[in-house]
Amino acid sequence: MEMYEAIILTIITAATPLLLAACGELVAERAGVLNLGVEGMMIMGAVAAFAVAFSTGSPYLGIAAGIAAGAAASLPFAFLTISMVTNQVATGLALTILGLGLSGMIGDAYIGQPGVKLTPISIEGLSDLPYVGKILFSQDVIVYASVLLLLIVWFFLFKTRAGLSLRAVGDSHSSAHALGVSVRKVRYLAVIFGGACAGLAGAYLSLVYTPQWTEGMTAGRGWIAVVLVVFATWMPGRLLAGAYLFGAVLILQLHAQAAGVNIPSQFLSSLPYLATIIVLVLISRNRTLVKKNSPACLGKPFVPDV
Amino acid sequence: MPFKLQRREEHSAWMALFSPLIAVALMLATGAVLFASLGIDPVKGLSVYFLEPLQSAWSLQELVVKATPLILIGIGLSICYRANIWNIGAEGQFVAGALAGSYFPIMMVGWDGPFVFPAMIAAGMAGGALFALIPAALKIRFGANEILTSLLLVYVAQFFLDWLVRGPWRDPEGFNFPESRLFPSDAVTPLIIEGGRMHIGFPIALIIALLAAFYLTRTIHGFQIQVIGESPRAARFAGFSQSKMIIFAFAVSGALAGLAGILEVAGPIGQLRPVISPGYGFTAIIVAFLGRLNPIGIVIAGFVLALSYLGGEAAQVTLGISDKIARVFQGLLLFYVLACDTFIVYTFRRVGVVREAS
Amino acid sequence: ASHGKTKVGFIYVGPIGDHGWSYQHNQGRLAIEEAFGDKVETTYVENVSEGPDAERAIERLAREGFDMIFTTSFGFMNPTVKVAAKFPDIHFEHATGYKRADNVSTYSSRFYEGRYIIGQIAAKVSETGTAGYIASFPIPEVVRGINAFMLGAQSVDPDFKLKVVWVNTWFDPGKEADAAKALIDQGVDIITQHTDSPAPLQVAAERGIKGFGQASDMIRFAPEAQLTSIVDVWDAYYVSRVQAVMDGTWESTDTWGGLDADMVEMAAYTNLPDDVAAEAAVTQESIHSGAFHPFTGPIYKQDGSLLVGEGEIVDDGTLLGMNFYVKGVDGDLPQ
Amino acid sequence: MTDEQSHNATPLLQARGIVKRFGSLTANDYIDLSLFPGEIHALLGENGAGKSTFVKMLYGSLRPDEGMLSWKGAEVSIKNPAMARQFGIGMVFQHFSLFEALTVEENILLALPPQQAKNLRQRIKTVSTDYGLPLDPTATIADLSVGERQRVEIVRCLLQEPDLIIMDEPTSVLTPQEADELFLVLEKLASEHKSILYISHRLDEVKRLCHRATILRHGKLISECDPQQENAKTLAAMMVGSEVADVKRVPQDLHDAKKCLVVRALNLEPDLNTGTSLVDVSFDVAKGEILCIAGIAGNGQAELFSALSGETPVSDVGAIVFEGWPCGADGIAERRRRGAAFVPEERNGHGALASLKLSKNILLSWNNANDGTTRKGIIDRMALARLEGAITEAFDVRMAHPDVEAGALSGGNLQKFVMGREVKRRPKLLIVSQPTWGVDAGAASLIRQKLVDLSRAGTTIVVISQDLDEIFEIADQVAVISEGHMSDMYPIDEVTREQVGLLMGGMDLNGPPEVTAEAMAQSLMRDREAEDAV
Ligand SMILES: Nc1ncnc2c1ncn2[C@@H]1O[C@H](COP(=O)(O)OP(=O)(O)OP(=O)(O)O)[C@@H](O)[C@H]1O
Ligand SMILES: Nc1ncnc2c1ncn2[C@@H]1O[C@H](COP(=O)(O)OP(=O)(O)OP(=O)(O)O)[C@@H](O)[C@H]1O
Ligand SMILES: [Mg+2]
Ligand SMILES: [Mg+2]
Repeated sequence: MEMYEAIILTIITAATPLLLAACGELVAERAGVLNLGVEGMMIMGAVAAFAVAFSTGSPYLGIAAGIAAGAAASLPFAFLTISMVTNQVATGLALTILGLGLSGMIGDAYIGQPGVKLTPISIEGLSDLPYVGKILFSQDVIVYASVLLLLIVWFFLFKTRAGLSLRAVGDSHSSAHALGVSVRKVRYLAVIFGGACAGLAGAYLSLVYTPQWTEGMTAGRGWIAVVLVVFATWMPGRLLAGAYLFGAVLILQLHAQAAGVNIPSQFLSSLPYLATIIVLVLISRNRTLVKKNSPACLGKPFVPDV
Repeated sequence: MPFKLQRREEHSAWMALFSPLIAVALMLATGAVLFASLGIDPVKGLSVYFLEPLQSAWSLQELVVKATPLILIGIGLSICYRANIWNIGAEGQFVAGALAGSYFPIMMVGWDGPFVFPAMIAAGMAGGALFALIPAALKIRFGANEILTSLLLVYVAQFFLDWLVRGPWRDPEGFNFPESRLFPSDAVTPLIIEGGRMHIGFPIALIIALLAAFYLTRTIHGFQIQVIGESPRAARFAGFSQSKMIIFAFAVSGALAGLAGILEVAGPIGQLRPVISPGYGFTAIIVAFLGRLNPIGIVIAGFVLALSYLGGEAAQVTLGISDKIARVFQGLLLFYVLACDTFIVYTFRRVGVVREAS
Repeated sequence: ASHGKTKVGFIYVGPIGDHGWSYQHNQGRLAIEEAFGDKVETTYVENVSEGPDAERAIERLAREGFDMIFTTSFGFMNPTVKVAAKFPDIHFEHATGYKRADNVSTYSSRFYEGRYIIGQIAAKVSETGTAGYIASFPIPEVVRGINAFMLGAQSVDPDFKLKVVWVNTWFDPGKEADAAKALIDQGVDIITQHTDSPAPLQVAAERGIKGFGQASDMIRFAPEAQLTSIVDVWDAYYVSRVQAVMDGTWESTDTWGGLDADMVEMAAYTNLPDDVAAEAAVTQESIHSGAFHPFTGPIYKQDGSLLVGEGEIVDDGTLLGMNFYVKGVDGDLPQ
Repeated sequence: MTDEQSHNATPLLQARGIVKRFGSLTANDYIDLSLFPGEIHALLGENGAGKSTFVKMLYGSLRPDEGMLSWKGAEVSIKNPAMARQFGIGMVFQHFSLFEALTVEENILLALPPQQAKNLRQRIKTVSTDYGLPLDPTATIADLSVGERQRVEIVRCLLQEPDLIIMDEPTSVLTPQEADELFLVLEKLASEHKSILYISHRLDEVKRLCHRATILRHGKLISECDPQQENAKTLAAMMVGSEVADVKRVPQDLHDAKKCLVVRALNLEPDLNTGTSLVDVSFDVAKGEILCIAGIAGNGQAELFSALSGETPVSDVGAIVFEGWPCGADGIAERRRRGAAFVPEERNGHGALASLKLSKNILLSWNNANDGTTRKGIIDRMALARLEGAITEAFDVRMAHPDVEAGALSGGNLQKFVMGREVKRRPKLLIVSQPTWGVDAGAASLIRQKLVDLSRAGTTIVVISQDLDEIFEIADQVAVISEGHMSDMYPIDEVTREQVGLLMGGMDLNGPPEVTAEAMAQSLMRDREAEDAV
C-alpha cells in the first residue's frame, strides 16, 4: 500500500463517524430542530453497539443496536422540545450530559473487554485496482453506508415530496401547519433519524475505529458534527467535503509529528479545533449564503392552534 | 393526543416558584427507581446520596467549596442566557482566568506582599473576560455561532494550559513533572476557617449573587438584558444595542468564570496543573437553568449540584456504585426543570371532544 | 483500627476497567485482601480527577478511619501531603511522586527495564529498522522509557530509528489509534506505546505488524500482534506495606523497584522466533539479577555530548529527572 | 336573495352550531352558515370577530369544539387541510402561508395531492396566465413582492380546482387596481359554479362583488343580509353594534408653520433580502401637521419607519433633519431624547413585549436619563406605576387587573396602551405606523381622535398607513410610497381616493389624464416581461 493510500484510508476512517452524525443532524436542522445532544446520542450508540456485538459476537447486530440506541436517546429530546416546547439549546445539552453519564453506567461492565471488530469488505477484483482500489473498494460496510446515506438524504431532501415537506417545516412551521403538514410528526421523525445516524456513528467508533468500549470515547466528535452542519450551510454535498477536510486535519497533524515537525504537540492537537473555528468564521462571514440555506425556523418552538 | 399545550394569558407565578422543586422531586423519584434497579435500597441510596453529605461540618464545608465555582460561573451564564446569548464555553474561560491569574505567583517569583492576591484576582477576571470576548467578537464581526466557537475554544484553552504546565511554567524543582510551583502564601485564596478548604470565594459569590439580582431586576441595564433576550426587535425599538450586550454578557460571564478559575487554583488546588476543573464550566450550565436564571436561585442550585457530586463520591465508598450516576442525575434534573418550566407559560387543555349542536 | 481490622483505602485516577494503570493497582488491592483475609478491610474511589476533587476524596477516606491510604497517581502528590499533615496517625503511600513526610512514603517501578528489553526485541524483528512510539506526556518517566527502548534497540542495531508521536493523553483510544495509523503509514513496522489503551495494538494487528502491550498483559486484544507487555505488579509491595502497618514497623520510605523486586514483569514472549524470545529472556534475567543495568555507558545524548562513559551507570537522580533524548531518537523533545 | 328558498339546490356547504373556544374566550359562538354553488358569500365583522377562526375550521386547520358541518348534503368531519382539499375546499390565507426559501413551484406542490404533481410547472404557467395572474414557477418566494406572493396563494388555490374557495382578506395587500383584476377572476369562477367565501373589511368591494353576506360580532352570528340592499354605513353599524363616533378635525392653516421634519434623498438598503430599498425619499412636515404616507404593505414602509425612527441609522447625516438637527446617523435613543416618539406597526415583540407587565413596557421608550423613569441607572418603580395608571386611564385601556402583562391585553387595548405611552411623552414629533391596524372601530376612532388632538396641540405627526378611510379622516397632507419611491405630497382636500389608489399602484398623477386602465395594463405587461426575463 502506498503511503498516500494509507493516509487517505485513515482520513476516511476518521471522517466517517463525523459524516454520519452530521448527516443526521443536518436532517433534524432542516426540519427546524437544533439538537445539541449529538454527543450524547452518539455515545449511547457506541455503548449499545459494543454491548450487543460483544454479547452476540455479531458486529451487524451491534450496528443495529447502535442505531436503535441513538434513536431511543433522541426520544426524550424530541418529546421535550417538540411536544413540550422546551428550549432546544438547553435540552440538547441535557441530552449530552445524560448520554455521557448513562453510557458510562451501562458500559462499566464492558471496560477492557476486547471488542468485536467489523471487518472491511473487499470487493473482488476492484479492490486491487491501482491507485484507487484500496480506497474505494476495500472499506467496511459503514463507510459505504455513510456515503450512500448522504446521497439518500440529498435525494430525499431535494427530490422527493416528503423531503420538500420537511424543508417546508423548517422554513415556516406555521405555513406548513396551515397547509396541513403535520409539523410535529415531521420533526419527531427528523429528530429520531438524527438520533439513529448519531447512534450509527457511535457504533462505528466502538466497532471499527477502536473496537472497545471506553467511557467518553466520542471525545467531542458530536460537537464537531454540529459544527460541520453549519460549515456545510445545510447542504449535503458540502457536508461530505467538510467531514473529509476535518478528518484530514485530524490525521495530518499526527503525521506532521511522526515526520518530525517541531511544533509543541499541544498546538498540533488543538489545530483541528482552531481550524474549525476559522472555517466557521469564514463561512459565517458570507451571511447571505448562510441565510439562504439556514432553516428559518431553526431552534424556534412551535405550538399549533387547535 | 387528547391534551394539547395552550399558552397562558399571563405567566404562572405559582409554577415559576415551584417548578424547580417539582423537578427535584421528579429526579429523586427517578433516582429511587434507578437505585432499586441496581439492587440498592432506594431509601438508603438516596439518603447516602443526598443527606449524608449534609451531616458533618467537614462535608458541609466541602459542599461550599464545590458549590462556589458553580455559583460564580452560573450567575455569569445566566446573564448570557437571559439575553439569549449562548456562551457554553465557561470551562475554557475558567481555565483562561486561572492562567492569567497564575502569572504572578509563577512568573514573578519573589514578588510578595498584600497586593499579590488582589492582582491575581484582577488578572484572573480580565483573562476570563478577554477569552470570552473572542466568541463575542466573532459573533458580532462575522456572525459566527457563539455556541460552537465558545465550545471549541474550551479545547484550545485546555491544550494551552497543558502546554504551559509541561513547558514554560513547569516547576523548576519539580523533576520535570507537569505542575507549576506551589503558590506562595501571599498568593493563596484566604480561608474562612483555618484547617478547612472553605475560602473567601463563597462570600464573594454570595455578594455577587445579590448584586446580580439587584442588577437584573432594578437597573435599566439589567432590564435591557431581558428585552434583548426576548425580542431583538423590541430591543432595537428601545434603543438597546445588541452588539454591546453581547460584549457585556460575554465579558461578565467570562470574568466570573475567570474569577472562579483563579480562586480555585489559588485555593483548593494551590498550583497550576494539567487538570484544574472537573467540568465546572459545563455543570454550571445546569446550575444556571436549575436556578431559573435567577441569581438567588442559582445559589441554591449550586448547592444541589454540589450535593450530587459529593453524594456520588459517598455512594461510591459506601454503596460501591459507579460515580457515573451523578452525571445521570444531573442530566435528568435538567430535563425535568426544562419540562416543568414549560408550565410557567403554558397549560394543558383537552381537545378533540366535539359535541353535536342541539 | 476498629474491630482490630486494618482499613486500607485506594484512590484511583481512572476507572478500574480490565487493564491498565488503575486496574493493576486494584490487582494489588485484591492481593491484600487475599493475603490478609478478615484482618483487613479495603475500599477504593475510582475516577478521581487530579484537580480540586482529589484532596476531598483522600480526606474522606482519612476521616472514615482508614489506617492506610494509597494514592496512585502523580497528580495526587500535593493533596496527599496536605491531608497527611492533618492526619499524622494515618499511613499514606503515594505512587510515582517525590514528596515524602513522616507518614508519607513514595513508591514507583523501574518500568524502563522492560522498555530496554522490548527495544532489543523491536530491533530484532523489525524489517524496516524503524519503530513508532506513542508517547503520552513528556515527563521524565516517559522520556526515560523512550531512551531505554532506544538503548535496547541500539544494542542490536546501532542505526535503529524511532519515531515518536505525543498524543497528550494517557488514555484516548481514538487518538492512540490514529497515532498508530499515522506511524504505520510513515513506515514503522513495530508499535510501542506509553499510553494505556489497547487501541494501538489493535491497529497493529489490523495492519499486520507487531507491537507491545502496556501496564497489563493485552494479549487478548491482539493475540497475533503482541510480542510481550510490560506489566505493572504492585501485589508484593502492597502486601509488605500493609504487613508493616500491622506489625507497627511502617516507616516512611522511598521505593523504586524493578524486575528484581517483582514490581515489573514481562508478559509471555509471543509471536516471536524462538531465538529472539530466548535472548529476551536472557536480558530479562540479567537485569533481574542485577548483573546488567540498561543505562550502562557509553551513552551519548541526542546532541552528541557524552552522558556517561564506558561501563559507567547513569545515577538515579539523573534518571528521575531525565529530560533529554539519547542519541538516535528522531525529533526534539517537547520542553 | 336573503333566504335559502331562492336557491333550489342543496347547499354546497352547511355549518350548524359551530363553537370554538380559546381558553376563556369564545371566538365562535354557535355560528350557522350555508353556501350555494355559484355564490360569492361575504363574511363580515370587525377585527377579532371570529371570521378567520370560522374559516380555519372549514379548512380543517382548526377543530370546532361543537357543531356540525355538511358538504354537498352529507355530514362530514374535516380533520385536516389535506382532507378539506380532497373534498374540494381551497383557501387563500390572510397571513401568507408560503415558504420563503422554496420556489413558487415547490410552494404549490406542497398543497397538491401527489397525483396532481405531474407537469406542474406547465400547469402553473397555463392557469396563471388564464386568470391574468402571471407567475414564474422557478422564482423563490423570498424574491417576490407582496402582491406577487398573493398571486402565488391564489394560483395555488386555483390549481386544486376546488368547488369552494375561501379567501381571507385577499385584497388587503393589493392596490385597488390589482383588486379589480382579482374581482374579474372571482366573477369568472362564480360563473363556473364555484362558490367563494369572501372575507374583507372593504365594504364597498363587498357591496360590488358579493351575493350574500354573513355578519359576525364578538364571535356571534348577527345577521345574514344582501349587501346590495345595504350601504357601507349600515353594514358597519351591524358589525360594530352601534354608530361609530366620527373623528372631529378642526381645519388648520399651516402655510407659514416652521418645518419640523425635513427628509431629503433618504436611501436605505433593506437588511433582509426580502425587503424593499428606499430610493431618494424626500418630504417635509410642518409643525403641527399630520402627514399620512399611504401604500400597500411591503412597499418600503418597514424600512421607512426604521430609518425615520433611527432603529436603522443611515450613513447620510443630512438625509433626516429634525428641527434643524441633522440626525440621519443618530440612533433611536438620541432622537427620542430630542423629543421624537415612535409607534411601530407590530405591537407584539416590537412596540411592546407580551411577557412584561405594562409598567415595564413603559421602559421600552421611557429609558432616557432625564425622563424620570430611572435614577442613576436604577429603575424608579413608583414613577412607572404612576405613569402606567395615567396612560391606561387617558386611553381607556381595559384590563382584568391593574398592571397586567401586555400579552393579556386584546389587540385594540394593547395598541391604545402603546399609543398612550408615546402620546404621554408629549413629543415634538410622532411617527406612527399603521395606528389602527387590527383594531376595532371604537378603539380606532379613539386613537385617531387622539392623533388629531395631539397635532392641534403642536405635535408634528407622520402616519404610515394603508387604510384610506383613516387617511382621509385625519391627514393634512398625503403622500404615497410605492416600491421604495415616495410620491409628491398632496393636501388632503386636493386628491381623491381614486388618485391615491393609483399612486399606490405606482402610477404618476402628473402623467396624461387617461392614466387609468390602459396605462395600468401597460405597466402590468412591463412587469410580466421583466419577470419572464428573470
Ligand atoms: N389560537 C388562538 N388562541 C387564542 N385566541 C385566539 C386564537 N386565534 C384567534 N384567537 C382569538 O379569537 C378571536 C377571533 O379571531 P379571528 O382571527 O377569527 O378574528 P377575525 O375576525 O379574523 O379578525 P381580523 O379581522 O383581525 O382578521 C380573536 O379575539 C383572537 O384574538
Ligand atoms: N393567540 C392568543 N392566545 C391566547 N389568548 C389570546 C390570543 N389572542 C387573544 N387572546 C385573548 O383573547 C382575549 C381577546 O383578545 P382579542 O384580541 O380577540 O380582543 P378583541 O375582541 O379583538 O379586542 P380588541 O377589539 O381590543 O382587539 C384577550 O384576553 C386575549 O388575551
Ligand atoms: Mg382584536
Ligand atoms: Mg382574520
